[in-house]
Amino acid sequence: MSHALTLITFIPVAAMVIILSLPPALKDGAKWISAVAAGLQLLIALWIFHHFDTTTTAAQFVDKFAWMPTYHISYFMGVDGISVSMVLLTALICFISVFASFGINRAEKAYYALLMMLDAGMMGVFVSLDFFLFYIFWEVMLLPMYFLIGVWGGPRREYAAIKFFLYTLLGSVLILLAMLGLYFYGAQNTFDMTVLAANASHYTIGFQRVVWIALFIGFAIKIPAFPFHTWLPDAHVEAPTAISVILAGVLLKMGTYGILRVNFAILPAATHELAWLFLGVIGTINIVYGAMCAMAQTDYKKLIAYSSISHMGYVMLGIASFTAAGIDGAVLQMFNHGTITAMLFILVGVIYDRAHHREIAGFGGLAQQMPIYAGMTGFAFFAGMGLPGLSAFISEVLVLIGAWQTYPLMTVFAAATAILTAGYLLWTYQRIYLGPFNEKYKGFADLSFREGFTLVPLAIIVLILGVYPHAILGLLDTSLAHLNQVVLSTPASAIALLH
Amino acid sequence: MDHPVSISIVRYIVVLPLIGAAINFLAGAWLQKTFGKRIISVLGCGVVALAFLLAVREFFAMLALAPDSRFMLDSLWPWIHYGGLDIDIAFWLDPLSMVMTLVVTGVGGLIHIYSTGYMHEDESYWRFFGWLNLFTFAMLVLVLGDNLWLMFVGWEGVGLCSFALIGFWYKVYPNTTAGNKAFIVNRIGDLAFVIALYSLFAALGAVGHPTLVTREVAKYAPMLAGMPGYLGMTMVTFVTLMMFAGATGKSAQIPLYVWLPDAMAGPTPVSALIHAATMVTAGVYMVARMNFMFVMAPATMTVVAVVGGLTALFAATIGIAQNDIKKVLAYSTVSQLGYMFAGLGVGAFTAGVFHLMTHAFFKACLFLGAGSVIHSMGGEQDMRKMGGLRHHMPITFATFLAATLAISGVPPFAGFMSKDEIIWQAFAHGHTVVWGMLMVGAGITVFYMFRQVYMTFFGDFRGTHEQEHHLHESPPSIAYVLVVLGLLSVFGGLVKIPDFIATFKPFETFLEPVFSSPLTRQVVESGIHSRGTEAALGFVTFTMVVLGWLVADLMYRQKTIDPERFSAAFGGVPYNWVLNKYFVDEFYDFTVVRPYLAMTRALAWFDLHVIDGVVNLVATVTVLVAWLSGLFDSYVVDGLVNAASLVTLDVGGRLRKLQTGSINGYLYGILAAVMVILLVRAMLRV
Amino acid sequence: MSGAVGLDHYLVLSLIIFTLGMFTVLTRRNAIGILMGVELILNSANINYLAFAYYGGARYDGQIFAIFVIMLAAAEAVIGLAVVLAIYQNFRTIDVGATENLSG
Amino acid sequence: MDLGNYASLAHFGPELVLGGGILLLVILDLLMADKRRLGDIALLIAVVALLLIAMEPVTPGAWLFHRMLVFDSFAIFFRALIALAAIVAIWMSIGSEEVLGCDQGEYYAILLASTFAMFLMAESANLLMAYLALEFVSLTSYILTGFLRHNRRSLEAALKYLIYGGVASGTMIYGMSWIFGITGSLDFTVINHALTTPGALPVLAVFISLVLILAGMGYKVASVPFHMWAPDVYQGAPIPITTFLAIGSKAAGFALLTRFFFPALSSLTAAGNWQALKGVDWPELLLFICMITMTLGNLAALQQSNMKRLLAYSSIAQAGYALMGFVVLSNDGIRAMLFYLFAYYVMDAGAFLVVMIVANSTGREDIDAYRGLAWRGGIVPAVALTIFLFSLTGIPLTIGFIGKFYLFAAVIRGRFYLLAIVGVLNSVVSLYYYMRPIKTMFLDTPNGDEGAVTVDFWNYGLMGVLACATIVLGLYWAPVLAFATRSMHFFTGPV
Repeated sequence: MSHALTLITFIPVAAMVIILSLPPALKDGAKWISAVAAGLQLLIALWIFHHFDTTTTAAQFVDKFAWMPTYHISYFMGVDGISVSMVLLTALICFISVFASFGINRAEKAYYALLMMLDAGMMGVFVSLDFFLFYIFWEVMLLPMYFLIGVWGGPRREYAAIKFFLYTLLGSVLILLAMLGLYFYGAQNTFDMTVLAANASHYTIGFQRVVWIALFIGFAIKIPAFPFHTWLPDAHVEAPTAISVILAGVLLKMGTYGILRVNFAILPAATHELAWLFLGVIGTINIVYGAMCAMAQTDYKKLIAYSSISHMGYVMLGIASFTAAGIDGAVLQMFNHGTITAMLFILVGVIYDRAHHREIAGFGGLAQQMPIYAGMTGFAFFAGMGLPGLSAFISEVLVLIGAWQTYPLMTVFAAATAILTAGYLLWTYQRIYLGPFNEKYKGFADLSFREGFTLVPLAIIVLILGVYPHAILGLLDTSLAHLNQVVLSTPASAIALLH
Repeated sequence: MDHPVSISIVRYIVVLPLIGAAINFLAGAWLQKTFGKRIISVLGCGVVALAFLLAVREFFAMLALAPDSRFMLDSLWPWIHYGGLDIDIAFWLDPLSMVMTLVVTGVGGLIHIYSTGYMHEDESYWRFFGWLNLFTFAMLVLVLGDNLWLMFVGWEGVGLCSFALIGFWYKVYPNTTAGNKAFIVNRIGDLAFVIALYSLFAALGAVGHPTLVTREVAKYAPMLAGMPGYLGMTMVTFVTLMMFAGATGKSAQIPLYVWLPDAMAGPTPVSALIHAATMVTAGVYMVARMNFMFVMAPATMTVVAVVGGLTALFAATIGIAQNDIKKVLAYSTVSQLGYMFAGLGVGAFTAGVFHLMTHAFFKACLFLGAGSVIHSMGGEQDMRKMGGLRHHMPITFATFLAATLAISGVPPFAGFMSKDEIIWQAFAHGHTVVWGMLMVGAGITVFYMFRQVYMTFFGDFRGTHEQEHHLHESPPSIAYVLVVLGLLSVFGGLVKIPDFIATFKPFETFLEPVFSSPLTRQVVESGIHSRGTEAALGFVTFTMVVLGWLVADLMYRQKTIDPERFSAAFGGVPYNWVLNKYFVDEFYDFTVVRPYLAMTRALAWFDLHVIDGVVNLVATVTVLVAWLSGLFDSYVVDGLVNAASLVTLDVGGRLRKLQTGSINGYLYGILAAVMVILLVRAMLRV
Repeated sequence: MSGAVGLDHYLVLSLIIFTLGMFTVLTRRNAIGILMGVELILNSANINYLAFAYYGGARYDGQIFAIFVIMLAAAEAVIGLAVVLAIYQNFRTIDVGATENLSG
Repeated sequence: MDLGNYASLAHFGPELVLGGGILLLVILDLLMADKRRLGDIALLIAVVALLLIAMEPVTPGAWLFHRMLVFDSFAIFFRALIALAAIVAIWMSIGSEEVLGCDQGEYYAILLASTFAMFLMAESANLLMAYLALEFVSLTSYILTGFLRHNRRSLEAALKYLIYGGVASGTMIYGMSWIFGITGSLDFTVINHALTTPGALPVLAVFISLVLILAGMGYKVASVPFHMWAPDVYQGAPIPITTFLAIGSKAAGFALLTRFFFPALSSLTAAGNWQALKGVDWPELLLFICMITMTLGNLAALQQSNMKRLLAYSSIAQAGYALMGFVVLSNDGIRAMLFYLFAYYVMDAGAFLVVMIVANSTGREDIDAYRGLAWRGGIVPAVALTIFLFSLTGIPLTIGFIGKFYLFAAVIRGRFYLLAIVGVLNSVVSLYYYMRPIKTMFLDTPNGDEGAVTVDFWNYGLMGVLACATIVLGLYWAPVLAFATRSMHFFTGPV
């Protein structure tokens, strides 16, 4: 498969076209077509995962040809250690979320078509190494998201959808400007990220600072980093389950991925200078603030949303630490957050489908009625707490080990949040699943086979990565170590002298 | 020590309970439904028993080795080899972990068997054994992990199991609250522990040997001597202090002991296994394991000793006034753990570990005895409703009494051997204050233990009639276990006899290699060695014991002294405080819990109304501006027009009806614009 | 010859007329009135063209321009009146301002 | 080179075709029984004109009719654009309910006349010619705006348009008279020569006259502050005419504006940047106008509940974006502007077409008429409108994004950072109102009183073409870019 990346990106597009051309009679075919597409995608992702060469930092599975020569825009796809794990994650989460969507019973064709478009957009972001291409995918993914939240969402869906759209567009236009700046004032006019990174030292430090901050805001909105995070709870609360899964599982990662791919690789000097504040401090705020807000939520899904904000903070703190441990841990955390949060949102969806509300106070003693569900939730919650032996533990430990060597104080706060996290998760678990049974929910069915099918694979991955993190870390380490070296080896002062 | 014998059997000791747990969780419900509870019992107990046998086998294999090469490594697969870490999933068996393994699998196995009887009526029998097995597994990982992260895996794993088992009867809300409390308070300790690990790793990295493999740490720790740490302490002091802070959480020392009494909400076997015999001793084990670092930080050692002593005394006093049969034992556990830490703190590592072991015997026996009592009392736990049970359940009574004598430190029972040693060492190493506290504590211990015995087994029955009718000796599965543990409490201490009696201490020699770092040796050796003094002090201690017994006897058996007299003393204030555990829970509630919750609510409000408010405000303002500009277009400019036309008194234009809407307004707009433009230009020019 | 009429006089005149026209346009609320104002403006321009052409000694560009302007002004007036009439014919009223369909 | 009258005719084919076509239509109007056919004939004429333009050779350029008109690739571009606009307008007129009520012959004749005039605007090389062409366009536009004789709005709009236009052009020629006085000529090249030759330049006079001239040209491109007519006229005029004005007349305005301010007033440096007159800082002025235009246009659009009016304000904002390419004073900028004008043509025509389709079947133009359009049979128009609106917003995969991309590229390269920020913020704001119809069409559910939406074959066709063009050119825009690049050369012959 010489064009693996093109395939993996455009299979969903093909699926979208097929779905749209389905006659109304066959509209149930939509779900199966998308399932097959997502399945193929997952297979290709596994193939890439298997054939990925972990020893080199160069881009692999490269697909490249000139697109707009006059403006040095090329169709350039490739994966390296930074992105390969994300490709895997995206394929996985999309596959899961297709099955999580089977409950959708309104305008299925449109729904699955948009889902596929979203899938393609996300995959494209992770595989494109041409900044222009990257940006195209980055924005394309907004449209289906808007409709998926807006049409199939909850009561306040219109507000949530437009808020998400406006907020993220604001971010991406800043990225657009920064991109053009990089294009014109670099060593040569190009959008090729690898080339841009190679000539990183060419930008004056002042220029780097400005562009860095513009890019940071653009990406921070996606992460989402405090104080740009308020779109997330709304979006999550209104979005249908599968979309929440994708939102939390993949979309948020784009922010941190972008920071690694662009801010770190192309603007090392500014990164070296600004990371402590914009990534370190804000990341720590994310961690603590998210956890505290989660504690006070009364809506189950909103609580999970805030916890996911909190967990993304570890990623920021980790990449800000400039240590091999921290940055490895951060990317691993991106992966783990993807799987674990996906589980959590599926689990929230399970109970919402049955009870049609998410008021934590309204539940109680569900463990008696739905033991398997309760058990699965317990598993996911403890995974979210970073319980040793489960995947999140490894990533958080690596992040904190790394961060401790750079910012001990922040690390203490971040580590202390483990207590708060345990606090709100256990309290929630207690209020929903334990204690006397609320008779109102008598007769609720336990996990259906389909729900189980969406949850179990994730659970297994969480378990495996807990005892054998090498599966993912092996992919990352080389590239990230190199990236980290690049940043550390370009002290801001040297650049300043250079110009 | 540098060339550990690699053998591939330790892993089975660890894995067996895991298999049991896995089967129980995945298929337990089905098995129980199809084949009945028996198969669960066989499975649950079988794996642990098997693990015990393997452990024994290893024990003899170890004895066969030369003392200073009694180290066995079993490495499974690489775990984290990134970011400077290089740690494997590997197990490390040395005399210390050997002892722990034997205790965990041995006592643990007994308690498993006991549970088959005790939990027989419970419908989710499989779940109970699943968690019990998982606990055993986690505890073994904690004990055998060859690096500190693996140890931490077990450390948190036992926490998880304890959480799940405390809240085992989750339909009763308070039980689950107790579980949460246990887990969260433990997390506070864990925070300190991980910080210790982070800084230790960073420090070792600074000296060029980044590692967290315990034996490696032991090798390179001396290089950290004198390295500055945080908060103005040396690195070693900081690390060890943090480690000890972690221990106070797991092992229920001041100030984090508060979760343990509440943990009694769990089924009694759980209290026996987790909250008396094994898990709570993890802290002690960890300190002993890291002895080579603690001895480098005298300050920390003192802290350990003092906190230990304080806890021993403090918890004992609370024990006096409890009426719940399990609560008394809970506080006594806290107190006994205090003794162990005191032992470690003064430098008597062996004694500490020794007491750990004996305590596992007699405290398990006590708890299980109490369980047996509760069982026959139909769930009643209040001692004031008991009495005279010795007639109804002789075996329970006998074993309970044996264990009581053991904990009281009556020679030659197990407790005497270990506890007396600790108290003596405290004096010998010059910690007179600690010694004093331990002395008094010993006396009080005897008092509340005998108070319990008398209230429960002596006098006449104070419960209801059907309870009395229902009273019976527990089934064999329970009784036999009690007997075994009773015997252990009697003879278990004979492996290390105080010097002033006889020179027989195989236990100490066995553990020798673990505490063999030169500095440790030095610390251990230091202090006075005089059998005379030791004997004298031993006698003093004994008199304390007798005293304590006497008071209890007078108060609760002969009833010649009325307890009320004491409880009423000083207007009942001291009694009230003791009864309410010095209001520590309430104190934490008001200083920590409530403020935190209030704060989170405030933050959530802030997030919703301020941060999100700003976002929405921006939107609103934009729209508002748009609206205003719209107004300007259509009205203000028009208004200008009218004004102007009034000025020009164009009455005709007003009468004649050919009006032109807001065109003039537009034109005014242009004029204004041109003016602005010229102005801008003027500004640009200058 | 100080008294002689020079370019400046024409320019000033045209400026005055231009201003008057602008003023008319701005103050009249009456379509016809505004159109008259427009005529004034156009004529002020014409004066300029002629003056410049005459004193600038250029070819007849200016004069031609002026002629075209006059012509187009007529055309514009015609269309304007046609529209006004159309409004009147269709609606028997020529009150546009009263029902302001188009605004804001 | 300077061609005489006869020689010029060689390059005057399209105009001749149009002129002949106009006469033909008038005559046929008298002869033919079925006036419906006239539309088709007009369409044919326009197409022929377009073909002729397409066939025109790319010469270095020439003067026509003794330096009255100029013939160069720049002119070709705009004439092509205008011809396309005319074709779309005629096509829409054929399928438009409102237009059917009118006198077909006159209507199409005047439409073509207007096209003819716009051609001249794009080609004029002389102030007099510019004025004549501009007035010609205006006069025809007035008539077309007020063509619905029985519709008060239409007539009212016509009246406003007329009076407003009169004032604007009056102001313009007054300014022109000053330029004439200062330079002694009406010929752009001579003016340029006169102004750029070293010597005392009456800076203030030149500036004021430029401001006055801007009134006339700005009013054609509907840039703030000369925009206020646009909403009323766009709303009042029949939709095809609105479309024609929105794309055709705007394009013509830009053509004239560019030709006057660049070749006539500035000099091109080797680096491909334009050097404005020393001391006469109209660039700052236009920069200011540009920002104000996009901002006010977007803000006002936020308020609108009538689709035509919303699109009117949006087209004001779009003019602002296009001006971004204008004010950076570089060939990059001009190219970007040309590209954007083309993009704007495609997407705006499409948007108006959908508005017309909905109006045809529901007779309504307010946003409520679009409620749940996607769920009541109108999925295709709904999707098409979504595509066009996203394109207007500048979301990728559409030509609108590419257009904005090049504009911002030019701006960033010219280091106009403030302008860049204002621009992107504006596109974020614009998203909000562009999303409103989309929201109404997809997220809201129909009340049932909106009536069904039916699309006839021809409208389907045009809609499909435009929608596909929006997407396809958004993915592969090389031809358009090449066309724009080719067209950014002005012919400025010897004095």
